[in-house]
Amino acid sequence: MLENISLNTIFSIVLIFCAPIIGGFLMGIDRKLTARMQSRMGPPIIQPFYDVIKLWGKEPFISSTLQPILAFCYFGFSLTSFALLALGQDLLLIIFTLGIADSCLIIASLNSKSPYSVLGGKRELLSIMSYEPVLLLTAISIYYVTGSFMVARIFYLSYPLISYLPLVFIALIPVLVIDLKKSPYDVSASGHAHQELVRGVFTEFSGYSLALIELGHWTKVVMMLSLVSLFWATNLIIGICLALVLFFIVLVIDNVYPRLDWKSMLKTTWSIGIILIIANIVGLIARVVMHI
Amino acid sequence: MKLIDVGDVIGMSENVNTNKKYSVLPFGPQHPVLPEPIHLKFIVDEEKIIDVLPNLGYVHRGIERGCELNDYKRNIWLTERICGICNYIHGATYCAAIEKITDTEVPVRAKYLRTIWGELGRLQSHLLWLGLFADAIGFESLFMQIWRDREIVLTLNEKTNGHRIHLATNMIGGARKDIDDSLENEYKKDLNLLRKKMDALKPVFYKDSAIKQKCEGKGILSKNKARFLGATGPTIRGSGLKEDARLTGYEAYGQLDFKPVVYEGEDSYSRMLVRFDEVLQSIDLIEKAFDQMPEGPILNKNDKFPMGHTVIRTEQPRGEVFYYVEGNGTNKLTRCKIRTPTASNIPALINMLIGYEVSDIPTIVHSIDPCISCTERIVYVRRNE
Amino acid sequence: MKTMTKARLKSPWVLHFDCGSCNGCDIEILAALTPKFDAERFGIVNIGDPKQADMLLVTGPSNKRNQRVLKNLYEQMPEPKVVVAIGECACTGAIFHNCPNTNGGIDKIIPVDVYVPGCAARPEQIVDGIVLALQKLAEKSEKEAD
Amino acid sequence: MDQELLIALTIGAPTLAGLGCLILNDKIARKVIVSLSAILLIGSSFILFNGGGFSYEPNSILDTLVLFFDLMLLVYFFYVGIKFKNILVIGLSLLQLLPVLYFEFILHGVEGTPTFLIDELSLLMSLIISIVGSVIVIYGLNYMDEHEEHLHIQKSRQNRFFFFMLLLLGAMHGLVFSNNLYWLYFFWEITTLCSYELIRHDGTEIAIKNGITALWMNLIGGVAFVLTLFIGYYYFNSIAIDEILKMYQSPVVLLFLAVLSFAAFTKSAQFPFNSWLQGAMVAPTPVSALLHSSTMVNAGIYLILRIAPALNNSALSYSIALVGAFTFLTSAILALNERVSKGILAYSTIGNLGLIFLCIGINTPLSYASALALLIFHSVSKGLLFLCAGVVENRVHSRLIEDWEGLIRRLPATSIIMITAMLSMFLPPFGMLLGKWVAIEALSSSYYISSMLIILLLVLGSAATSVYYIKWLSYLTVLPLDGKNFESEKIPWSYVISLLTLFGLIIIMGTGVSSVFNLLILPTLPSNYYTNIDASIINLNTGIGSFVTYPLWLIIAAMVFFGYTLSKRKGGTVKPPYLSGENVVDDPTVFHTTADGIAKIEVSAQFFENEFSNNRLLVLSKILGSIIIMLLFFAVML
Amino acid sequence: MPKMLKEVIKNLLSPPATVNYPFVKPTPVPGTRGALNWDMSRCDQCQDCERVCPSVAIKVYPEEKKIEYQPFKCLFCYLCIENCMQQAISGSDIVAEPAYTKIVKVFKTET
Ligand code: SF4
Ligand code: SF4
Ligand code: SF4
Ligand code: SF4
Ligand code: SF4
Ligand code: SF4
Ligand code: SF4
Ligand code: SF4
Repeated sequence: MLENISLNTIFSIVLIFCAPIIGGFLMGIDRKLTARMQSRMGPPIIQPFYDVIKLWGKEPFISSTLQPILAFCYFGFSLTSFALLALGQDLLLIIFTLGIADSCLIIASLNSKSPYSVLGGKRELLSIMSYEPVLLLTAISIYYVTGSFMVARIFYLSYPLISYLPLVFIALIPVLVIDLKKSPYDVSASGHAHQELVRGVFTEFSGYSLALIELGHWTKVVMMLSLVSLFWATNLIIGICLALVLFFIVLVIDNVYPRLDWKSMLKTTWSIGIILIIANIVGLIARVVMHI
Repeated sequence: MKLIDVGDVIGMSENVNTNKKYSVLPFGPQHPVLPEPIHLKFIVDEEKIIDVLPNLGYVHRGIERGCELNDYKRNIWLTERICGICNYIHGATYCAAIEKITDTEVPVRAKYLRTIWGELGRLQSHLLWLGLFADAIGFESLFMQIWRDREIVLTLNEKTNGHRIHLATNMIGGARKDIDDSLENEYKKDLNLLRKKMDALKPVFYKDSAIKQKCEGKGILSKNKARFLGATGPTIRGSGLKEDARLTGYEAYGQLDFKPVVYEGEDSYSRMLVRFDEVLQSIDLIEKAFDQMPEGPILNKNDKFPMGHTVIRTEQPRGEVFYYVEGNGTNKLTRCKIRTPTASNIPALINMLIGYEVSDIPTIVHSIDPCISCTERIVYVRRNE
Repeated sequence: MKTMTKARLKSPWVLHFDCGSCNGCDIEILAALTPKFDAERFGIVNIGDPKQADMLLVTGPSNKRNQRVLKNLYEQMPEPKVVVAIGECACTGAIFHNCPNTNGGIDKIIPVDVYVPGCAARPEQIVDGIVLALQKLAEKSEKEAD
Repeated sequence: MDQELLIALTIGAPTLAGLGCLILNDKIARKVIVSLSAILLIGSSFILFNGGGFSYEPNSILDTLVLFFDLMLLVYFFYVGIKFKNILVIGLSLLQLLPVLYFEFILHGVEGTPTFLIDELSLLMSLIISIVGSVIVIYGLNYMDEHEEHLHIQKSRQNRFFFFMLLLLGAMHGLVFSNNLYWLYFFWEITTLCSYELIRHDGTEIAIKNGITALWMNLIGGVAFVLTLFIGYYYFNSIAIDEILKMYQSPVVLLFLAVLSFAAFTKSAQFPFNSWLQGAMVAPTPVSALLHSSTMVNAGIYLILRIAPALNNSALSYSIALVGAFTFLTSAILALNERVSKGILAYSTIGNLGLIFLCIGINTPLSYASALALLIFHSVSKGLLFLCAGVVENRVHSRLIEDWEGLIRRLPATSIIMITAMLSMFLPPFGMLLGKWVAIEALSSSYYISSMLIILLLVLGSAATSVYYIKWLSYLTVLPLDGKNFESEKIPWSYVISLLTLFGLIIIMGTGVSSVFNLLILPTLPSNYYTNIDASIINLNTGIGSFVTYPLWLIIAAMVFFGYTLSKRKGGTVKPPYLSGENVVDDPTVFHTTADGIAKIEVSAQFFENEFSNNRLLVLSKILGSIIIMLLFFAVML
Repeated sequence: MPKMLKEVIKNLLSPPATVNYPFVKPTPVPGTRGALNWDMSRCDQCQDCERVCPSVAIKVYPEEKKIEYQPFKCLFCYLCIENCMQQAISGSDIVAEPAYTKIVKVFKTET
C-alpha cells in the first residue's frame, strides 16, 4: 500500500514537471491542425519550443520591474495548480490557485501603461469572470457525484464521471475555448495578433517574460485538459483521449467561428454554461431521490 | 441649398463629457488589423467609442506632384502604383484621361479588354477584402480559404502579363497585351472554378449567425448621411443608394447591361454582401464581355502631347475615382489631380465608428474597405471646438 | 549556444510595416502567409507587436511623416533583429523617385539587412528574402554568443 | 480577576474615557486617555476570553438607568427627526418611543434574567471589537489632527468625535454580552446613535444627509426590536434570549427570530438596506473603518450567529442565506464600477457580510465555523484596508483609485501593507478565501436542490469579487515610466502602531490559519454543532476536501523569490509601451497624433460603467432585495 | 450549425494547398516578368531604354559603351525590352533574387 502511494506520488511529480512540455506539444499539434484545417501545411510540431527558446534568448525588454516577477508567478502558479491536481488535492483549491495565476498575468498587463495591454487585461478579467463560476460549479457537480472535493476520490468511482455529468462536460467546452484563447472567445488576446488589441494582454511582454507567459499558458492548457480527462477516470487512457477529442473540438470551433465580443462570452458562460451544469446537478439529485 | 459645415456631422464633441476620464487609444499607423498606415485617435469610454480623429499622410508620397515632373507616358506606371490593388483601373483611368484630351479613339476590342481587366481587378480586390475582413473579425480560416481561392485570379493575372499584382497592360490608346483564344479559355475555365468555390462559401456569408452577430447593425450609415458625407462605392451601395460610375457606361459597360448591386441594410453586413455579390457579378461581366468582344486591333497609337484639361470618373472596387488632368502641350502635365474612393469614404467611416465598441473597430473600419495608399493626401477635419 | 541559434532560425516572428507602399507588396506579404505559400512552415508568424518581433518587413519608400514611426518600431524591437526591405520602392524608391515626399528607400532611416527586389515582390521572393535574412540572424546570433 | 468587574470595564472604560475626551478636549489628554482605555480594553477582553463563559446579573438600579437613557435616546431621535424635518425618522422614533412607554409603564415589562450571559461567542466578538476597535481609535488620534488641519477647522471638534467612537466600542461590548432583550435593544440604539453622530461628524451637507439615512435605516431595526419585546412579552413571558432560543420551534418562535434577523439585516447593511453603509464613507476614515470592520456591522452578524443554532433546518435559515447570497453577488457587481476607494471597500464589506450571512444561513457546523472565520479575518483585513485608505487619502488628497496609480512608488510602505491586506481578501491561502472555500464545501454538502440557487449566486459573486480587487491592485502597482525611484515615506507613530498591529495580525493569522481554527473558532462553535474539521498544521480537512496552507505559503514564497532572482539575473531595460509606433522620443507617456499634435496616453477602461450601470442596478437590486426579504416573512408564516 | 464546418473538414481531409517553396520550385508561368539581361553585342547605345524606363533604373553611357542597370530599382515592367529596337534586352522567367546589398549591374561591350 505504502509503496503504491509513493510510486504514484513519484509518477505525479514527474508528470508535474512534464506538464509544460506536454503543453508545448499540444500547442504544436494545435498549430499543425489549425494549419491543416486552413489547407496549409503548418509549422513542425515542435515549433512552440523553438518559439520559447528563442524568446528566452531575446534582449530583455520589460515594461516595469514587477513584470518578470509576475510572469514567473503566472507560470509558477499554473504549475502549482496542475501539481495540486496531479496529487489529487481539493478541486476548489486548484481552481483558486489557477485564479492566482490569472491574477498575476492580469496585474502584469494592467499595470503597464499601455492602452492595448490594459484593455486586454480588462477583457482577461472578464474571461476569468465568465469561466470561474463554471469551473467552480463543475467542481461542485463533481462533489455531488463523489461526495468529496478531493480529486483523488474521483478514481474510486466505478463508472466514469461523464456518465453522471454529460452536460457539465459540454459546459466545459466554452471554458476551454476561453482558456486556449480561441475564437469565438479569444477576446483578450489571440495567438496571432490579428486583433483589435494587437496582442491584448500579451502586448507588453517580450523576451523571457513572454517565454514564461507561454510556458504558463501551456501548463494551464494541460491542467484544463487533465481536468477534462478526469471525466473518464476509471480508465485514464480513455480519459486522455476524451480530453484530446475535446481539444480537437475546440480547434474546430476556433476555425468555424469569428471572434465575438466579451459580452457574448459572458452571456454564454453565465447562461448556457451554468444552466447546463445546474440542469445536470438537478438531474443527478433527482436520480438519487428516485432511487431512495 | 444650405451649406452644412462638415464639422457638424463629423465632430461628435458633444458626446464628450469633460468630467469623465476617457481612454485615449492610438490606432495605427502600425496595427495588425490594418496592414496600412493610418492613425486613428480613439477617445474611448471604457470600450465605447466616443470620438475618433483621423490622421493621414503616412502614405503621402506626392504622386500628384510626381505626375507633373514625369513624362506623361511614364505616369501610367506611376498612377498604377498609387495602389497595388486597383492598379489596373488607376492606369486605365489615366490613359482614358489622356485619350480624352488628345482625342484618341480607342479600338473597341481594347475597350472590352479594359473592362475585362477592370473587372478582374475588382474580383481580385474584393476577394482580398473578403479575406481581410474575415481576418479582422477573427475568422482566420475563412481568410485563408478566400485567399487560397484568390490565387486563381492572381494566376490569371500572371498568365496575362507575367505578374501577379501589377498587370501593366495599360497603354495610351488601347492595350499593351491581347487575350488570345487559348488564354480566353483559361480565363473562362478558371473563373468557373472560382465561381464554384464562391458558391461553396455563399452560406458562410449569407447565413452564418456568428458573422451576422458580428456585423449586423454595426457601423450604421444612413442613406442621407452616406450621400452627404460623400461615401462612394460599395459603402454607399450598402446604404441602399444606386451609385456606381459604371452606370455612365464608359468602356464597354454600356453594352453589358450592367446593374449595380444594392443592399438596403445600411450596416457593415450589407456592405459585405454588396462586395460578395459583386464578386459573382464581376465573374458574370467578364464572361459576358468575352462573349461580346469583337476581333480587331487593340492599340491606336497617338503621340500627341496632351493639351487642355479634362475630368474622368471610373468605378474602382472601393468606389469612384476621379482624375483631373491638365496639359499644356508639352510632354509634362501641368496638373494631375486624383480623388480616390477611400479618401471620400473616410468621413463616413469616422461617422460610423462613433458609438460602437472597441471590438467593433475592425469590423467597421474594414467595412469601407480602407485602402490608405490612395488616400494619400492630408485631410483637415474641421471641428466645432 | 547552438540550440539558441537554431531556435532563432526556426522561429522568426515578423512585424510588417507599410511605409507608404502601394499595397502591392503588402498583399504579397500576406499572400506569403496564406495557404499557397504558408510561411508558417518556417515558424513565421505575423505578430504585429514590435516588442515580440524578430524581423521587420518594410514595404514602401518611407516618407517624411512615417520615418519616425519606422525608427520607433525599429527601436522597440529587441535584439537580435533583422530588417528586410520588401519591394523596389522600399529598396530605392524606384517609381517614386521624383515624388517630393519620399525618402527613396528605407535604408536612409534604419539599417537594412536584406533587400528584396520586385514590384511587387512575389511571395517566392519574400520567402527567399526571409531565408536570406535568417542567415544574417544566425550570424548575429553567433556573434552575440561569442 | 473578578469577571463581573471586567464586564463592567469593557463596557464602562471606553464610555468613561469617551466622556473624559468630551470634557477635556485637549490633544495630550486625549492621547493619554485613549491609549489607556485601549490597553485596558484589550487587556480585559483577553482575560475574559481566557476565563470562559458565565452569566451575571447586575444591580437592578441599572435597569432603571437603562430605561431612562433609552427613553432619552428615543426622544433625541425624535428631536433629530423634527430638526431635519425627516418624516421617516420622526415616524420610526415615535414607533419606538410610544410602544416602549407602553411596555414599561403600562405592561410593566417582564424579567429577562440573566441580563448578561457570556459565552464563547460573545467573548470572541469582544476580542475582535476590542483589538480592532482600539487600533482604529488609536489611529484616529493622528488622523483627526490631519483631517482637521486639512479642513482648516479652528476649534477642534475631536472631543465629540472620540466620545462617540469610544462610546461605540463600549456599546458594542454591552451588545454582545447582553442576554436581556431590552438591554440588547438599548445598546443597539446606542450604536445607532453613534453611527449617526459619527457619519454626520464633518457637518457637510452630504454628511448630514447620509447620517440621516443611516439613522432611519437603523431605526427600522430598532422598531423590529421593539416588536420582539412584545412578542417576548405576550408569547413567552420572557425577554431573555437564551430562554426563547431554547423553546420548541413554534411558528411564533420563528416569527420572533425572523423579526430579529430583520433587525440584523438593517444593521449589517444587507440589500435593500445597503445604502447607509455606502453613505458612511463620507465620514472621516476611522469612522468608516470602525463601522465597517469590527463594530456596527458585526452587531447584526452577532445577532444572527446567536440565533442560528435555533434555526436549524428552517426555511428562515435558508432565507437568511438567500439574502446573504443575493447581497454578496449584487455588491460585487456594483463594486465593479465604483471609482471611489472607500466605496469599493464599502461594497466589499457589504458583500462579505452577505457571505457571512450566507454561511450562517446554511447552518451546518462547517458553515458556522466558516462564518466565524470570515468574521475574524474580515474584521482585521477590512479594518487595515480602511486605515491604509485613510493614510493614502490624507497624502494623495483623492479618493479615486485612478488617482492612486503608482502608489507603490510614492508611498511604498503603506502600499505594501495595503496590497497585502487586499490579497488577504481574495487569494489563497489567506483566511477570507478559506472562508469562501469552506462556504462552498458546506453548501455543496447540504444537498438541497434549493441550495443550488445560493451556490450560483455565490460562485458568480466570487468571480466578480476578484475582478475589482485585481483592478485596484493593478492601479497601485503601476510603476510610472518616468524612471523615478521609490520615495521614502514618513508615517506618524500612531499610524505605525495601528497599521503594523493589524498587518501583523493578518500575517500571523494568514500563516497560522489552522491555529486560528483550533484556538478561536472550534471552541466557539455552539455546543449542538459537532464538526469534523481537522485543522492540522499542514492543511485543513473538512472531511470532504482539504485546504493546504503551509505548502501553499512555501510555494508563494518560492515563486516570489525565484521570480525576483530571475528578474535580477536577466535584468531588462524598461521600454515605453507599444503605441502603434507613434511614441514620442524622450517622453513615454505621450504619442504623436492628429494634426501633428501630441496626446497623452490615458487608460481608464476598467469600470464597466456602460455594461453594469450602477444606478439601474442599484434600484433593481433594492427591489429584488426587498422582495426576498418579504419572501422571508412569507416563508416564516408558512 | 456554423456554416464553415463543411469547408474546414474538407480542408482537413484533403492535402494542403501549399507549394512547398523553396524546396519544391514551381515551374514559372510562361511570360513571367523576371530578371533582365543585356546583350551588349546588340546594343547600339541608343538610350531608348533609359528614356522609357519609368523608374530610371537604366543608365546608358554611350561613350564608355556601358549600361548600368539597377535591379533594385527596376519595376520589371519590360517597357525597355519592348522599346529596344535592337532587341538587346531580354527578360527571363526567373525572378530577381534578394540580396544583402543593392547591387548595380554593369553591362559593358567587350572591345
Ligand atoms: S502635396 Fe505635398 S508632396 Fe505633393 S507637391 Fe504638394 S507639398 Fe509636395
Ligand atoms: S521623344 Fe520625348 S516623349 Fe518621345 S520617348 Fe523621347 S522623351 Fe519621351
Ligand atoms: S481640391 Fe481644393 S478647391 Fe477642390 S474641393 Fe479640394 S480643397 Fe477645395
Ligand atoms: S482605393 Fe485602395 S485599392 Fe483602390 S486605388 Fe485606392 S488604394 Fe488602391
Ligand atoms: S515595390 Fe512596387 S508593388 Fe511594391 S510597394 Fe513599391 S510600388 Fe508597390
Ligand atoms: S527612338 Fe531611336 S530614332 Fe527615335 S529618338 Fe530615340 S534613338 Fe532616335
Ligand atoms: S523593366 Fe521597366 S523598370 Fe525595369 S529597367 Fe526596364 S523599363 Fe525600367
Ligand atoms: S534600348 Fe536597347 S539598344 Fe538602346 S541602349 Fe537600351 S539596350 Fe541598348
